[in-house]
This record gives sequence, C-alpha cells and structure tokens, in this order.
Amino acid sequence: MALTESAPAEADQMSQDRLRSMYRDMVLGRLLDERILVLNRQGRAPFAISGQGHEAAQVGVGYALRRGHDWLVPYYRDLTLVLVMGMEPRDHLMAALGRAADPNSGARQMPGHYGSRAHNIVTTGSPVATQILHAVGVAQAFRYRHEDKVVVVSVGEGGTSEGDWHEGLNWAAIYHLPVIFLVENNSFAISVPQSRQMAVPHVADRAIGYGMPGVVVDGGDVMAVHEAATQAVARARRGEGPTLLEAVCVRLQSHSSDDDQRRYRTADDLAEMRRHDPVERFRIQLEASAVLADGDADEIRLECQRLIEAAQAEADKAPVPDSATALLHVYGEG
Amino acid sequence: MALTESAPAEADQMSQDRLRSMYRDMVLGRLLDERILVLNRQGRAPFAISGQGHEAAQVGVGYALRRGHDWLVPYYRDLTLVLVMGMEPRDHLMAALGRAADPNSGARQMPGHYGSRAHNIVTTGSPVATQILHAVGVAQAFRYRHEDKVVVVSVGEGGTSEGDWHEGLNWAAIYHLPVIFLVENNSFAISVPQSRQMAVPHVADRAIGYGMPGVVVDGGDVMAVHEAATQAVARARRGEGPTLLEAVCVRLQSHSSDDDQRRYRTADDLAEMRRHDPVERFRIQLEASAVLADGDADEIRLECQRLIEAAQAEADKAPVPDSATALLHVYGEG
Amino acid sequence: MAEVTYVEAIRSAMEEEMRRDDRVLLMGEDVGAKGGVFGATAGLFQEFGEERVIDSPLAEAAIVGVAIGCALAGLRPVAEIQFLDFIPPAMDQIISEAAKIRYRSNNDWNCPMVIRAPCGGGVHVHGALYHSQSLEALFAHVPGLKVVMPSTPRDAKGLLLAAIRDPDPVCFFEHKALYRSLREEVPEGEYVVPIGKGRVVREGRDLSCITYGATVHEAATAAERLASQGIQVEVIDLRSVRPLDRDLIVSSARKTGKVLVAHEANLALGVGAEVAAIVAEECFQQLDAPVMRLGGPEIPAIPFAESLAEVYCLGPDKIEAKLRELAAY
Amino acid sequence: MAEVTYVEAIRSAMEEEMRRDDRVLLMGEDVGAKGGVFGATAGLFQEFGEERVIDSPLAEAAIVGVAIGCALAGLRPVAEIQFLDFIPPAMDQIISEAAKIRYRSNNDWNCPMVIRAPCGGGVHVHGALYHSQSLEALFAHVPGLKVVMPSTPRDAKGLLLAAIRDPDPVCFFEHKALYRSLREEVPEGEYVVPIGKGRVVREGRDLSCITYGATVHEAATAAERLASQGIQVEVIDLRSVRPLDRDLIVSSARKTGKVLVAHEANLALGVGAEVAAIVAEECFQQLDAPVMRLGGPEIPAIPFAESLAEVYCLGPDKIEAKLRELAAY
Ligand SMILES: Cc1ncc(C[n+]2csc(CCOP(=O)(O)OP(=O)(O)O)c2C)c(N)n1
Ligand SMILES: Cc1ncc(C[n+]2csc(CCOP(=O)(O)OP(=O)(O)O)c2C)c(N)n1
Ligand SMILES: [Mg+2]
Ligand SMILES: [Mg+2]
Repeated sequence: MALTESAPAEADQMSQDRLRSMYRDMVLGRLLDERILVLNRQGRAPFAISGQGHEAAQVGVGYALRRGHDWLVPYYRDLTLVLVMGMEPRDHLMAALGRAADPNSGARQMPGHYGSRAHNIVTTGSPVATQILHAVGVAQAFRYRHEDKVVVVSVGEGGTSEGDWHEGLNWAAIYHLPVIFLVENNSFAISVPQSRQMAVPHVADRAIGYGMPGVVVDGGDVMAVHEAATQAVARARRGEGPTLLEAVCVRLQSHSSDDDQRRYRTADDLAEMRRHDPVERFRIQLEASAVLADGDADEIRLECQRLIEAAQAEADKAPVPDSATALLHVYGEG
Repeated sequence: MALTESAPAEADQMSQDRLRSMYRDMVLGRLLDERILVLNRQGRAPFAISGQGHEAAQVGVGYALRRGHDWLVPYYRDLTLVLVMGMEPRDHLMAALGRAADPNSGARQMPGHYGSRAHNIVTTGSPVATQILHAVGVAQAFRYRHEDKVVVVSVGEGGTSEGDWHEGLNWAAIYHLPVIFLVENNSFAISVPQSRQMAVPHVADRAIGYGMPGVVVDGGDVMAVHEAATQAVARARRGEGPTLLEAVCVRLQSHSSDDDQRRYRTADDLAEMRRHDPVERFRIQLEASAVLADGDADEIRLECQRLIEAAQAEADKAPVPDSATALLHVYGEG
Repeated sequence: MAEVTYVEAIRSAMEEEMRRDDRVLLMGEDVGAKGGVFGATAGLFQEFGEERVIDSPLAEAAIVGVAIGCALAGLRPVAEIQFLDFIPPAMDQIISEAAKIRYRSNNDWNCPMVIRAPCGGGVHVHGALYHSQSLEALFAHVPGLKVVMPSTPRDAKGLLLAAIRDPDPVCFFEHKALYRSLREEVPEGEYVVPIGKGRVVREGRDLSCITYGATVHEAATAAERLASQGIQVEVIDLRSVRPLDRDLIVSSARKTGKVLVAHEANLALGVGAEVAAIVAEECFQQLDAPVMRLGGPEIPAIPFAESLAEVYCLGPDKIEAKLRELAAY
Repeated sequence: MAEVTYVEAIRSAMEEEMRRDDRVLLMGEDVGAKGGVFGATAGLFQEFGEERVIDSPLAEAAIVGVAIGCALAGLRPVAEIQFLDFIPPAMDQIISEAAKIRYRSNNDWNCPMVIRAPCGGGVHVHGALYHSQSLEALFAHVPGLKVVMPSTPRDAKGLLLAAIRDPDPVCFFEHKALYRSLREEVPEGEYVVPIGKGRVVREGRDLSCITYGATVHEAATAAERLASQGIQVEVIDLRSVRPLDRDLIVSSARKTGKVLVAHEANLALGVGAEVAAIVAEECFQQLDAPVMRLGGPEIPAIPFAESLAEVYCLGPDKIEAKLRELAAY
C-alpha cells in the first residue's frame, strides 16, 4: 500500500484547458447536487442523495479514463463522475423529478441509480457492493475479447464489508483483470463510523491479501487522485491486473435526504470536515497557479448555473411516465 | 504473517503421556477414516469424505483447547479433531451406516456433518464457509457473558473465497473476538488448485488486511501446529482478538467417495504428496526421541483397531431411524 | 394503556424484553447511535450500551450468521435487516442454516432468533424498486422458519414478544407504511400474541377477504364501503404467513363460500397462491364462486414515479372492485 | 439421431452452442479439468480452453455476479452452480440484480445468461439435506426470471439451447436422478424447445396430473397403472415453471375436471400452489373435484437414511393412491 500525493510538477504537465475543464466538471457536479437538494427541500424531489465532498475523487478518476471506450460501474454518490463520462445535468433533473425522460431508469428507480448504455455506464440498483462483481464480469469480457478497455467500479468504505466485495477482488486478482476498484472512503456508512466497519486504518490495506496493489490517496486532492488513477488505468490496460484505489473523502451532506448527520456526528467533526471542501481547494490551487484568472471561477460557475437552469426548465415541463408503460420491459421481445 | 516451525525444545516440554496421546488420536482418526472408506467401497456406507493428511493439523489444534470448555465449529474433514473434542469412533460409524444413534444428526445428514452439543461441537451443514459466521457469533456470546472461552472454526482454503469468510474475519477483528480461524489448506478445492482460488501464496497473507495476526504453519508437523495454536488460543483468551492460522496439509484421498483425484492431478504430484503422511512423520519423530519405544506404535495401532472393531460391531447391529420420526424436530415444542 | 404507533410498539417490545431477559441483544446496520433508519431501536443503544445494541458492519450475511452463532451459544438475538430488499445476501444463512439447524441436528441444537426487516411500499413515493419489496413468499416456503407480518401496533408488540421467546428462527416483517400512520392502545408489559393464529378483523357472512400486513387496512376500508351497500365482507388478518392459520382460513371460506385473497407481494407463487390452494382443496363443496386473488403484477417491485407505482399498488378501490366482482358471481 | 442420456444432452447443447456462438462461455466450480461433478461439462475445457471454460473460485455470488457482468458486456455466459442447494449465496445476484436489470434500466440493459444447477434427490440415498433440494419456487416467484426444469434428454437439450439464446436470465434446473437414468433419441444440431410451453406426456380424459422434472416419470408410471384399470390420466409436463403454460393447464383441467398437481419440492407455497390457484380460479365451473396437491412434507429436505427419505419422496405409489382418491371423488 503506497500513499501518493499530487506531484507538484503534475499540474504543469497538463494543459491549462484540461485543468479548467476538470475544475468546471467539479463545479457542475457540485451545483447540480445542490440544486437537487433544493428540489428535495421544496418537496418536489422525493429523494436525494448527495455526492458533495467526493467531487475531486470522481473527477480525478474520470479524467484518467477514455470516454466512450472505458466503462464505469458507479454507485449512488457518483453524480460528478457520471457527468464526466458524458451524462448531462438534464438527465439527473429528469430523474430527480421522476420524469419519463430519465435515461437511467425512466423514473422506475430512485434518483442516484445511474446507468446509461450510451455512455458505458452500467445500470445500478440499490444493494450495496453487488456492482463489484458486475465490473469484474465486464472486465472478464474485455479480456476474453482481447480489448484494451478498463472498467472502474466504485463503492463506499462501508460496502467493502460485504461478501461480494471480497469475492470480486479475489476473482479479478486471480485473472489479472483490468478493473480499478475505487473506494470513496468518507469514513461513514450512514451513521456507522469506519472503526465499526473494519479494524484497519485503510481499506487499501487489504489489497496485499488479494495480490494486487493498494493505493491510498487524498480524495480532496484532484491531481493526486488523477495521478494514482492514471497509473492504475495504465497498469490495467497493459494487462497487469487490477488496482485497489482508496480515495479518502468527506461526506459534506447527510447520508441522504432521509438522514440527519447531526444526530450522530459531533459539531466539531462536522465543522472540521467542512474545511476540506475539494471544490474550493482546487479553485484556490488553480488561482494560485494562474490557471484560473481573476473572474474565471465566477464565469465557470455562471455557465454551469445556466446549464442547470435550462435543464431544469426542460425537466419541469417534461411528462411523468405513462401508467400504461409500468408493465413493460420485464422481459425482452425474444 | 509469520511462518512458524516446531521448536525442537517444545516436544521435550510436553509430558511423554501427552505426546503419546496425541499420536494415539492421530492413529485413531486415521484408522477410523480408513474403515469408513472401506465401508463405502463395500457399498455399505453410501458416502465418505476423508480427512487423511489433515490429522497433524487437527490434533495440534485440538490439544490447544480446553475440552468441555472451549468450542469447535468444524468442517467435514475434521474427523480427528472431533475425536479429540470427545466424540467416539462409534458415533461416526453410526453416521456412516445411517443409524438412528448417529449423534451428529440421527442419520438425517450425510456422514461428515459433525455436531454435538455435549462436546461443544456446533452443528454443521454442507454449505461451505457459513460456519465462519456462526463461530464469530459464538465468540460474540462469550464476550457478552465475559467468559474466557475460545472457539475454533475450520475451513478449507477453497472456502476462503466465499463472502461469508470475509464478513466473519472482519467482524471478529472489529470486536476483538476470541476466535481461531483455522484454514486446513490442502491446495485443492475438489479439483480446483489454490492458484485458481487466490492470487497469493498463503491464505494467511490476508490477515493483515483484517487487522489480525496471520500464521502459516506446516500442517504435517503436529508440534508446530500445536505451538501456533497454543499461542493463538492464549491470545484469544486474553481478550486480544482473533488469529488466522493456516495449516498447510495434504489431501491424501480424493475429495470424497464421489471423486477420483487421478483425473485432475498428476501421478507425480500424488506420489510426492504421499511422502508427506503426517501420521508416519510423527511416529518416526516420536520413535527417534524415544517417546515411543519399540512396539509401542504397533500396540497403539492395535488398541485403536480394537476400539473401531467394537464400535463397528455395535453400529452393525444398531437400528436405522424409524420412518415415523422423519417429520419430527422441524420446530421445537414451545 | 398508552396509545402508541406501530414503530413505537416494536421498539417497546424490544426494550421491555431486553430489560426482562439479558440474553436478548440486537444487531444490525445503524441500530446503535442512530436508532435505526426508521427509529425502531431509538434509545436502546443509550439504555443498553454497545455490547447489547451492536452497530454491525455493512454485511447482511454476517448480521444473520453472527446472530445464529449467538443463538447457538444461548443468547436470544434480534437481527435487523435495514430493508427487506437487502435480505437476499443473508438468504443462505437464513434458509440453509437457521431454518435447518434443529432438523439437521436431530433436535440437538436449536436457533432462537428474530430477523426483523421493514417491507412494503409507502414512504416517499414507495421507495422504488429496492425499498419497497414484499419478499415474504421466499421465506414462507421454507420449513423451519416462521414468518410474521403484523398489521397493527397491538399485534406488532405481542407478536414481537412471541417471536423473541420462540425457540426457533422467526422472520418478522414490518410494513413501513404502518410505522407512523397508525396509533392504538397497546398493553404495557407482558402481552404475547401467538404466532400462527389469524384474527377476524371484521365479521361478515357474504364474502371472505383474507389478507395480512398493510393490506388489512385497505381491505377493511373496502369492506366498510360494501357494508353500507349490504354486502358483508369478513376480513381476515393472517398475521403469520408461516405457519398459516389453516383453521381460520377454512372456517371463514366455508362460511361465506366466496373468497378473495389479497396481498401487496407479487401474485405468482405468493402467499395468496397457498391460501387459494388450501381453500380450493378443503372447501370445494362450500364454494359458491372461484377463489380469487389480488396481488402485485408481474413486475419486479414498486416503481419510483407515482404514475407507475399506482399500477403496482392495491389500495381500497381495486380491492372493492374485486370484492364486487366476487359478490356478483 | 443418437440415443443419449440427459446429462449428455445438456453437455452437447453447450458444446454445439459454443461452436456456433463465440459469445458463449462457461463458469463454475470444477467445470474445467474435472468436467463438473456430474460430468455436464466433460471435455469442454479441453476443446475450448480455460478462457471459455472457467474454473471459478468457490464463490457462488461471484459465479453469478461475474456472469451478469459478462452478459452486460455482450457475452452469453452459462454459469453452473454445483448443487442447487448451494445457490442461496447467489440469491442476491439472481433476484436483486439479474432479474431486475432490464426493468430497472427501462430496457436500456438486459442480462442474457443461464444459471444451471442440478436439483432433487436420487443419488446415493438422495444426497441428504444439502444435496437434494428442489428450490425452484424461490425463483418462480420472481418477475424477470425464467425457470426451466426439463424431464427428458430431448427437452434438456432443446430447452438449454433456448435458454442460452434467450435475451433474459434463465434458471435451468436439472434433476440429478435423471442424468444417467434416461436415454432417448435427441436431434443433433439446431433443436430449440420454447420456454414456457408445457407438453402432454400422455393424453387422458378422466384426470389431469400436472407435474414437471423427475416426477413426470413417476406420474407416467402411475398413469400407466391406472390405464390398465380403465382410468385415463392426462399427464402434463410443465417443462417451465416460470412462465407457466397457463393455457395448457387450464385446457387440461377443463377437459378432465379433476386435477392433481405433484412435485418433489416442498408443498407449501410451491409451484403446485400456483397451479392449483390458477385452476381453482379459471376452471371453477368445470371442476368435478377439489384440486389436489402432492409435494414434499413440511421438513427441510430429503434426509440421508433411506427409512427417512422415503417419507419425503413421492414415487409412483403415492401418486397412484392420490389419483385414485381423486378418481373416486
Ligand atoms: C445490501 C445493502 N444493505 C444495506 C443498504 C442500505 N444502505 C444504503 S447506503 C448504506 C451505507 C453505505 O456506506 P458506504 O459504503 O460507506 O458508502 P457512502 O454512503 O458512505 O458513500 C447502507 C447501509 C443497501 N443499500 N444495500
Ligand atoms: C456453498 C457451497 N458451494 C459448493 C459446495 C460443494 N463443495 C463441497 S466441498 C468443496 C470444495 C472445498 O474445498 P476446500 O474449501 O479447499 O476444502 P477441502 O475439501 O479441500 O478440505 C465444494 C466446492 C458446497 N458444499 N457449498
Ligand atoms: Mg462511506
Ligand atoms: Mg482444500
């Protein structure tokens, strides 16, 4: 298990456009996430689950993939990551408002259950950790067809307690499959702290027991995540097998709109966590290195806001699913 | 993960009686196992599953426990271990022949499905690895009642691929429970070699990922196993938590009476393995150190043979279960 | 006697039993400091401490498997599965292990434990596909298990006390739409409702409507409406779906000669199939109409959008319509 | 056309389909060099190599979960579970995932895969509690799955080909007592038996005996015996228990007016309950006797000792006795 931190040189090597684009995607994810929470508080979106605090991890990983080529098996906090893969704010506002045009599920599932064949994003359900095995199977198919694709599958640290997690890592290691197991460790599973989830400091400590590299990275540091993910992806693409990548994140919001984390976390803990906002942190970094000039951040914010406004206007008007369709698509046509 | 070997001094510290008793139990297990295979070949026992090659590991562990105090959650190769815990050859011949007096299950289960409340041996079924969690629960109860008991649970290396294995080790580590996870690694799961079961050389390599000690020991060396087990038991009894103890064994017979290992193992591999018979090895060791005098081994053998003869005579005459009892004991009385 | 909600009745059953019997302990995800996602264990962590109210790792097979071990070692564990939809990972421990322990050991061992789980639709647009399922048929098929599905606060408390004291594994499935929507007087202290006994919610001579869980209330509403038009529906709350109260089913069916079985779970191979088969076999001479069934359509579960969910859900209207069809037969 | 056994029919279906379609691959415990514990994959490892015939780790959730991933990525996996008794660890992957993938993604994704498993009693004193179960009801309840249980070599081959080509997950449960006990002519090459269509094994006008799996042969024997006494039993082999061939069930029941449903699985909430409920509802006017059922008693599975096992198992005698009872009604 190696602990990586962003190499100071790395940012320089990236084109400024790309860095701005990364920042923009983080902002877009954040603002869309906030909008959905507002819709929930307004009573318009019955359920919302937030990814705030995970944006850097998701953008860092997403930018290490080849869009339209590599695959993603996400989990419910991956709003920003599925945007990076090519989904649109519109898609998620449709989902939040339960519109027929929700591309994830046609409003059959709760929001946050991502999936889009067009973007190589595998359909996901609610059971935690089942997706791990699907990703391994996807990678097995890549291997079988001699494709140079990789698949990223994400999960929370709580999800690593499930048997499916173990079975999946084990299988991928045996067959040297091109999977990156991304653990977005925000140190809570609803109310259960990491100390009640495992007796080790890092999920990545487990990698050695499967025979794969395990990397812990500061999930608030987008460049560090990106660097680690890029290495893991390269390794997978070379046919050298899977990597366990743990991004240490903060969960800025409660578990979901049904939860209130003030009931089981101390005020100090919450305040301390808020000082680690990854979006703010990246902005400061980019401004310091003059990748963002004065006013750039505001402009990006405004552009994202406009996108979201337009998307919501569209979603507001969009129809709910026709009742007659409820019975369709249990089975295929043949 | 530490690799332990029997300290040469250790044998000296044990009383000669105890060493002879250990040898005697190994021989008893071996001969009883052979007898059951003979009954199977004669068409009298419909099914047999052999523990030959695992005797040293089982006696080494069994002698580290306090009989009548500590608990065992065994698996189907543990014939010798359940004898050490207090069961009798008679019990298993009743099971082999499907007699009503089979204390494990009243001939409801196949032979090899051990269980005896009288001897603190938890009932076991066929699904591999489920027992891991039961042992953790038993240990949780010990802890809850502040008892100084420990529980040993055994499984093959193949069984460690199951999700229940992972969930159990994780739970035991979090709560520092008094469990010894004994893996009897004979390098095959029916026909599947260890290399298709995991990408690491030792199951014990996984211990670190759970935050518990992992120990690999030569399962053909009864004193080495005993030493490692004694340490693990002491640790557990002190309240310091679980240990993963891997005993590297040989599977001298095919997986079960339905299998023929010559179909998937080379003749060389089989021949090489036969040179590692743990019972023979211990005899030679004890004779070299004069714990067994000339003729002692033969006498022990004879005593065990007699026991088995008598037990079989009893089992031969014993009645099969009354059909009318088939519907009993699905539920308790109230 | 205090008026309490269904969830409070459940909470108080655990609290009282934990005070009475120190072999009782709880385990599950978020049952500790948070008190469970529906508050069913609220305050118990504070009262009984982390040794008796165990915030488990996120692992359902472990929750049940560890509870089995506790039961084998003499405790009386109550395991909570956060939503019934998340019980399948524990299926092996429940149906291969807990259910078979007494039988396979020829009565040498037994496994007294309760597995609690919220089921059914009814909170935020029904919770959608994975927070709304009624999977009781999967357990009601399995010898060795008991399966209880209370419909009222009184029953919830009395049946949970019975379940904790039962010497065998009991699946206790709580309908989440009832948690806070009902309030009634529930006896304090000792109050046990026997498992396997149904209840006549309302007597009637014309038709029988046999049901359980939240559907009991929808059936009662439908029966009420029909009563005003002179059709007397006997509403039966099974309370337990394993074992079934065969006597009550048969006697009601023989009396009315017309039976509707209704439940929220998927229809095919559901509890309704078994009830219908029993009635068809045992009441052939007395039936004046075919046994009819109402249940979830052939889709996986309740979808998220309300417009889709309503296709799945029963509700008093659909039950009333079916009862009318039966009455007119 | 060659005369082949049931297990050889299954083996050859996989072999032919793997030659025809390189998207087909196999995974399971011991399916490789050993060729499966019953020989169902014998020789395939040698012919197709370890990339297509994968000896999985000992992990059933993984076998099914990885197969799901393969299916999502465009392959046609056939997953083997060594005994149906060991399928419960994979239940979550089957009923929460495979079964719901098409519906939950609104038809964006689908999951074409087969889960093969040997079921039932019948080898060495029935294999006892954990090598003899018939768990089909647990899957037949679940929308999104198909469940096939062939009773002959011809059907085994034709249905397995249909299952592999099906665009959705199919549970394919093979009765192990049939593997080597039957031999019949089976067409080589293309030969598909449609899923969801039953088969009239023997026509008859007096009684219907509706069944599937190994029980078909016991029912046929019983019918044979009754025929010699002038009682004509129509024996129906359902072949698929999800979807059920409703038309065939209803038309036979309407014709004979007397129906026995028989299966090896536990009776309560079994497939027989659903068939009985359908008949009771749809054939009320035509029934001359109550729908009767025969199935496993209320014990977990088939015990080891023959004296106990016979209490569980049906066999032609018990079926004959029940058919006589029905005939005499
Ligand atoms: C199998 C299963 N069990 C329980 C749940 C309920 N549940 C949903 S999210 C969650 C906590 C997950 O925590 P973690 O894996 O750390 O991810 P995070 O939410 O913190 O990102 C739980 C218990 C579920 N969805 N699936
Ligand atoms: C859940 C489950 N899957 C499959 C089986 C069939 N099975 C019985 S033993 C065995 C191999 C076990 O190998 P290992 O754990 O290495 O133990 P060993 O037999 O080598 O001692 C298998 C696959 C089973 N009993 N339970
Ligand atoms: Mg978390
Ligand atoms: Mg082994």
